[in-house]
Amino acid sequence: MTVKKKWTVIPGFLALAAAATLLSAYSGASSSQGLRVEQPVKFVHAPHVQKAGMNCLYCHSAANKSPDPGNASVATCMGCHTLVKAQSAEIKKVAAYAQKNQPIPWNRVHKVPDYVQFPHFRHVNAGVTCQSCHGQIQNQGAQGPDTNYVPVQQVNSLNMGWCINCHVQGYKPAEGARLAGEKVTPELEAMPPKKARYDCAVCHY
Amino acid sequence: MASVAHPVREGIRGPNIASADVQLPAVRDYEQVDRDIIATLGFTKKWFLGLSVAVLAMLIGASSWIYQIYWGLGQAGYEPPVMWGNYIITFVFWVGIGHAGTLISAILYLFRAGFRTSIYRAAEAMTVFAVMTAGLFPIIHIGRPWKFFWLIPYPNWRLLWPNFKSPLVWDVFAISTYLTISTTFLFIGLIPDIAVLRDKETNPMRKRILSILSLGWRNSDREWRHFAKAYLFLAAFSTPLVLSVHSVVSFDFAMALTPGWHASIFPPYFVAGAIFSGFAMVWTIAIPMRKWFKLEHYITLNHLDATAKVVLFTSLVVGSAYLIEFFIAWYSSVRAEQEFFWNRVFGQWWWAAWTLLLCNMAMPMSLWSQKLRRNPTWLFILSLFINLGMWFERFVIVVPSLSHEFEPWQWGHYTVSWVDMSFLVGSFGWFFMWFLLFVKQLPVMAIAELKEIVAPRMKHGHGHGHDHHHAGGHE
Amino acid sequence: MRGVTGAFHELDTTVAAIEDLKKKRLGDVTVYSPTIRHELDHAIDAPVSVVRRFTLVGGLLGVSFGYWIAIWSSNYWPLVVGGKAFASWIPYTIIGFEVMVLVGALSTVAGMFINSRIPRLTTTTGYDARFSGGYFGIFIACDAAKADQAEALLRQHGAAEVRREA
Amino acid sequence: MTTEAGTGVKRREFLKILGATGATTAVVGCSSEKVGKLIPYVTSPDNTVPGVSQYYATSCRECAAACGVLAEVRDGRPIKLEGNPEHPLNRGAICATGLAGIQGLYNPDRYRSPMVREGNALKPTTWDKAYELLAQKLGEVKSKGQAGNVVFVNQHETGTFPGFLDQWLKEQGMPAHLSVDSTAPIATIAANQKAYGTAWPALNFSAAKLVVSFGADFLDGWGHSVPQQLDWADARSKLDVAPRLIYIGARRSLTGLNADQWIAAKAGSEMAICAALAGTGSAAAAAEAANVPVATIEALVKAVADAGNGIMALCGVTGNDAVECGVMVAEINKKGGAVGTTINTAKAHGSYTGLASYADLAAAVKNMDAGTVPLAFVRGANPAHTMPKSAGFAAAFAKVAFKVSFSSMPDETAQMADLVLPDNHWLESWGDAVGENGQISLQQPTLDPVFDTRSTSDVLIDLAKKDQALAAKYNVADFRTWYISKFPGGASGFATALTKASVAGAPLVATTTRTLAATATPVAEGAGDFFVQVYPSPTLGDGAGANKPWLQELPDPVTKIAWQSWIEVHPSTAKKLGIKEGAHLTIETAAGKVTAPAYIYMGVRADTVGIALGQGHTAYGRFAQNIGVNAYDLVSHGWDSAGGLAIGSVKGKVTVSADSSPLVTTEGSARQHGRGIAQAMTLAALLGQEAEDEHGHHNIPGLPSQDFRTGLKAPIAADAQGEYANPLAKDKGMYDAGHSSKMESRRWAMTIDLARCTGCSACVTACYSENNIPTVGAPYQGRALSPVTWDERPGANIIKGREMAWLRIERYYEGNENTENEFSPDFETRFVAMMCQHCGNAPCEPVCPVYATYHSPDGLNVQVYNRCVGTRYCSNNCPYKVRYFNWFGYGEPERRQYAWPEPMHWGLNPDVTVRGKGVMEKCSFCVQRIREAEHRARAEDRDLNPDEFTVACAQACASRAIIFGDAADENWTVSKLAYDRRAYHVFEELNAYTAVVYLKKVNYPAPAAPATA
Repeated sequence: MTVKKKWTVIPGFLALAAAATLLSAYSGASSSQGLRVEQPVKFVHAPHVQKAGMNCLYCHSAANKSPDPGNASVATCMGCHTLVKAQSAEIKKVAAYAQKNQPIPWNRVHKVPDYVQFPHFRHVNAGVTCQSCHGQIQNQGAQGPDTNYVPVQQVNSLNMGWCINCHVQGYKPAEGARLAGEKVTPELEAMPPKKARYDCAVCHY
Repeated sequence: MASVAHPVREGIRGPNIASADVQLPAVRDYEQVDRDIIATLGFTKKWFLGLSVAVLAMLIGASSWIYQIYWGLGQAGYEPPVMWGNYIITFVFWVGIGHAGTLISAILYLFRAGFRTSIYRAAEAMTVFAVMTAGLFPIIHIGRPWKFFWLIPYPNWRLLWPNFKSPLVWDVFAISTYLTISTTFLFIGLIPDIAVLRDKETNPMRKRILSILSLGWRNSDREWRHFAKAYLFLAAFSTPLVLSVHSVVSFDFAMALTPGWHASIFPPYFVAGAIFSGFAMVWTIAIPMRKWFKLEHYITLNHLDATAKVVLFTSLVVGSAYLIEFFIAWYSSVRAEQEFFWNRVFGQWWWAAWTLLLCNMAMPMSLWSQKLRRNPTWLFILSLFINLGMWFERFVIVVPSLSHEFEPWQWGHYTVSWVDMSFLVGSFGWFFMWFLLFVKQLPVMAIAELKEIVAPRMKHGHGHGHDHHHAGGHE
Repeated sequence: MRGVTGAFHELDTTVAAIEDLKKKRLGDVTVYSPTIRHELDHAIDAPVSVVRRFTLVGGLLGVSFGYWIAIWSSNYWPLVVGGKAFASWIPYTIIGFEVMVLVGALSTVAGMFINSRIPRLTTTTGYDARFSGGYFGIFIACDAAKADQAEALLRQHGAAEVRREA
Repeated sequence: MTTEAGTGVKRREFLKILGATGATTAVVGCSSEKVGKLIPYVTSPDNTVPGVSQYYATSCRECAAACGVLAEVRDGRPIKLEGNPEHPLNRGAICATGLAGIQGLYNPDRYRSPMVREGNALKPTTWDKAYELLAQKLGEVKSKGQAGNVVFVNQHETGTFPGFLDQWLKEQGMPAHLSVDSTAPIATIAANQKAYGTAWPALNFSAAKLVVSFGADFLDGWGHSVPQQLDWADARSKLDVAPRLIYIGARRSLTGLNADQWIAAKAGSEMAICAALAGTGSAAAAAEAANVPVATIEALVKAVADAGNGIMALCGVTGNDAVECGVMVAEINKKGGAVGTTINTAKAHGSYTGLASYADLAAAVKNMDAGTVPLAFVRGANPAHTMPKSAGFAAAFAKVAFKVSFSSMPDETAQMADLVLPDNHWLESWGDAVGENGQISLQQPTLDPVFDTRSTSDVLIDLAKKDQALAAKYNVADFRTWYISKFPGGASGFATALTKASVAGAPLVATTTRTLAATATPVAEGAGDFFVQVYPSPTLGDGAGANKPWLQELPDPVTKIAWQSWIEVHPSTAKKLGIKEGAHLTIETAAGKVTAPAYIYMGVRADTVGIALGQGHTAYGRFAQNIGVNAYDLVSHGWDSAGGLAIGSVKGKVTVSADSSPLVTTEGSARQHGRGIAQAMTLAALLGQEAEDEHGHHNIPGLPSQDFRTGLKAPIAADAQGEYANPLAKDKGMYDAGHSSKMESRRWAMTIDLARCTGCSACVTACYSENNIPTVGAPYQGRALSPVTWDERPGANIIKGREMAWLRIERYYEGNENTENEFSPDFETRFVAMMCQHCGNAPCEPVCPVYATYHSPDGLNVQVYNRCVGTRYCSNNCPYKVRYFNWFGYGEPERRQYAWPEPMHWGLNPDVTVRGKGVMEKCSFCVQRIREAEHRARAEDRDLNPDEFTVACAQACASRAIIFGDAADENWTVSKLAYDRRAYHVFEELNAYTAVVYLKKVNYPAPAAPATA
């Protein structure tokens, strides 16, 4: 009898191995999901978006007209911050860069490999909300730069299966709106999912 | 009967015994079998020397692989349009060698060929190691070896699967299946023999290991009954497998439209060539082994004679395939084909083509003479030439075809580099390393099966009555 | 398990003993032999091994899986190569065949293992190291009562050695 | 290197290459294995969008023609040059030399700061120190009253700068500068001035019935090749009324190979032939002199007569009597009444105004040698390399007390200088250029200087400011402000002019004109039984292009040799002297000797050997140094009556050496072996007057049902799915006609018109530039010959056949099979551009085990680099052999084979992945341009417009032979051409359904002679 038990271990082990494979295969486990990098300046999105009510395009001005979303120039920062919170430690850093006429060397968080062509504007113009890919970015740093500060984090795996899934199943406007914290109107709910091309040469060339 | 106590001296002009009927007159009883075979396992200085040479060669190959991965394939001799070279040639070469083993153990088993009994274990081991060697080369050959696993179908987050229409994916399936099956076949055959070693072993540590390896084999009638059936079905599966594997390898070429590749004769032609080269390698291994391990009265001249007949036959098959290729090229009236084949024998590659014709077509004709068939020295020399010839056969298939394709502007040449060569050396090192390790750990002959054709003790009735209809049979 | 083991040096005596034992019905008989001898098979004449069923089922599973994975995956993400159909069954026959051989053969081995109860690392009563060498062995599983009878029978058939297994 | 903030996001800096990504993240493939930097602007420049290209109109200064170009600038970096479609001169076309301007800009060997001589070495210094030193020297010279002896040698250019410079020199009391151009056809210019009264009349090919070229390589380097090629191709494409071309000369140049007839006249016999044509000499005498059959000359005379005012005779002869010859050739045109029809003197070109002759330069060298020159400036020009040794420039220049170079490259002359004030590259500086007379095109910087360099015009102003006397006159910030202040309409006028390709106007300071006349100093013909033809390289010119790997890697259009010097000998000569290809030949002339491997070429006379200029640099950077030989060493120091160097009439001895070296060539077999790759038909056949010729329809017998229909099968589904696709397949995905992606409704395709293609190969370089194709021939890129030694021969990888050109020009010969036994001029050449054919039933696709190559719904044969594992099976199965493999990490900065040493990688195209080692690559039909166009259309919410965009090769092509577009939409040009009468597919019997349709070449056999198509 004990012998029998011994042998039942084998199929059990196999099943376990299979499960592990599938898990690593389909979860973002193998991607840089959750990547979080310390930044030269403890930038906080929340106040800008929520308090100041700035639009994403104010800083990422090219997001709707270029493959490259662009990033605020130091001058743009100083545009407000010469007055606003000018005394805060972090702003002082920014001011220092402006002084030296140097760009801020931000560390890249969301990154697709170089052999992937990702045109931001096609997605933005199709109505895909920023949050659909970047998560609750508008709340980042709500705690402020000082106490338990959380830098920008990659919430989605951004791996190929993740992209393809949306391209094939289609982007659901209602879902996107919900993520963006906008109110979900019945029209949105009614909208059919926006499907996209999934030919390799759409992203890889 | 006493005359057979010591090895028999068989005359050069021995009786022409039918291959099915080859027997072991010089082997008296079961105990002798155990004694003689187990005697081969003792370590010797010569063996250590041979092993260290093999390991050294293997290391040369390994280090050049690291070097090549760092720099890129440019360090090999590739010269576009010759995009395949030494690695694919050597791959096909080793796969070919890997065919004799399973052929002997499976096909000849079904055909009840008596002479297989004493050579099949060595041949099977050779097969496994040859395929292990061959299997490395596709990986060595590709540009990004670290991505090789993309050829294997497994669920992945890219949601991508391999292209099952590609002959290379067929290869992956064929080669891995073949490796698995021939390894299994080898091991199953080994189980009773390991049991023998186990029961003779005195060293408790080794005894423990051996009893694990023997899976607790007890030689009970039930075990034998299922064993026999399983062995039969394995043989039945392996038989078409052997034929399929090299056919699939030949598809790598036949499925392409390259002149000199795009030929429907390739599968049978490759299989025959594989068996041909396989048997040659069996000689290369068995003849010295027979001498050093004093197994002359297990691998008798009759055995060699029988194998020589197989080699002669396959040589004729391969030879006619060569000639048919030329005929078809002429008959097709496709100019590209015709020009290519002309170029193959009279153009820039004449030396390679003639080497292969000499080694594979001309020299084996010597085996029409029984005198030479029963001359181990000659067979050994011949085997080396056949191995060379078969390497060049693959060279002639791969390189000249690619260098002389449809587009004249892109006609080119090919020369191997030192990196290519070190891989070739390395592959032999790798192969012999495994084989040498094998011969000193496990019996190079199937003890249990030898006992089948050795007469059992009888109280009354005929002494050494061999029941021929059952020779080698398990039922 | 208790019983009697007899070691024989000759084949014909072993055969005789087996046949006799089967007439006497003293208990389950296990025969050990260094190799396969048809004489023994005849004497024992056991039912045909069921391994072949494992082979059949394995083969069928293999071939269907082979075809399925190829066809399913090429329709899962349809990409045209060389103007061929997404799922072209002719080339997929090769996949089908290879997987058939693989699964078929492995399940054959599995069948053999299961039916002959190996691997088994526990010691067996009635086995003797000689049985893998030159001797044939017969083990009769029986209680003390029948044991004397069995022992006698074995000796009468000229067993080289007879041993009681307790 | 200056990492100037403000030039914006350094896309290049974090565009890591595929291989690296693949290597470091073997399993994952997509992860930030190395956190990249995200560098924003300090201050965003207005009107630029990160990641979107802007196009700046400027003028190409690679040669005197000054075509209009558009510089594609991405994130502050020019990444590609394109012809300006609005420019009247080049109308959107551009040549290889022009395209390679980018590599001049980003050349890693450029001077990175001013240099001053300390001992025998040049040491970096600052601009202030340099100015101080120079100002002091100027002071000395003037105080000593030697200003009159100062020499300023400038690379010939047109526009305001020459006048501005002369003005400056005048104020310093110095003589006007010498504007030299060693490749300018000085004799022809002089002759034109004599005969037509203008330096360079426009050549109106479309009016011509017969073009007779006396060694004038008008398709490649002689005059203004791009506009000439445009007009020539347009004329030839009017098939039935197209001009015939007869080429007269001892060597068949590219133009010669395009000619319908080659009269292989002995060098120096042109005068005699002209005489015969002019009627002043007999055909017999001419035939005698030229060593050709009398019948040929008689036929020529007749043909010329028949042509009437449709005759166009051009003279490119160089030699003692080149000018006289030029005048006589002009007489032929006048006699035929062609002036005004084919020779358009009204529409003359001003690019040669102010050109100084070789004789002028020689005079200056003489003064230097006399030691009377206290101060010499050299800018752009490189006399140390482009003057014959016998001119003794090096020795003379060494005697100059203080030598200043403005060169931005460490060339031979700059290396001798005492002070180097590196000039900006033309893509970094302001200026203007004269086009057709009365037109100027402006030149504007496209980025901040890459290195610490300054444009010479600014330097002149700065120096003037340091001089009290002049400071007032030059009270401007820099040349730009000065220029705007003088520009008609001032700032606003300038601003509007900048947006235009070319505007009516003249240089703001008139250029000092020179008359090209000198007392001829004839060159002694010299001993030896071979005429030596020394000619400027079509790719490298006189050597100025040698520092650009694109140009080194571009096979010479005629010989297909790269990264090397070679000596052309005729097969019959080779047989006679036992010369094998690659055997080292030594040519020895009165002037000197050179040794180079032999190239056996049936386009030279049996008594002639040919050798190209351009190689043999002893300095000039890693890509030029120690490659080949300098053919100027063969040329004697002497000139014709216009002062042009008499290159033409040299004789020499040829000796064969035992040793040899392989030719760095991309040529396999120059014969088609009847495979119908480059097909042609005679005009008669086209007009249906005679039967279709050799490759009519079946070059391989097959079932009629298997015949391939002309043009393309449309709609695309038929191709993508092929005949044998399963119509019952449930989900055809994007291959379904009704699919939302609408990809399936397009069929990208291309036509290549062999009647237009001249084989100039500009498309090849355009492809390199657009698609980040690595150059592999540089000496440092070789492979290991043993664990310790590397193959450092130039072009080592190309000798191994490993060039990466996605697009290649194949040059096939027809006829003349027996030429190694006897010389015969009657052979035809066909150029065929070969790139991925994007087959509908592509053989390469099914063999790939991982779907790295497949057929996309819009008709592309896609290669997915990041999926490729590098089995190379696809290449084996490709009948066209257009797939290329990354044998080394050409794209990996840490490998020695890296193709873009800093800062050359700034010129990479960010839209195209840089391939790592171990992956296959090939022509993608510029898929990045297709996608970009689709993005644009989508953003503007419209569909693609017909012919809205095109691929890089088609865009550059100066003969408009390549047309790209959507064959499924009949509004695109390509869909019409694909069904042309001359359309065919290469290897159509292989049933691959290619998307590239070739249009047969049309041959114009001499009326008398039999058809040689």
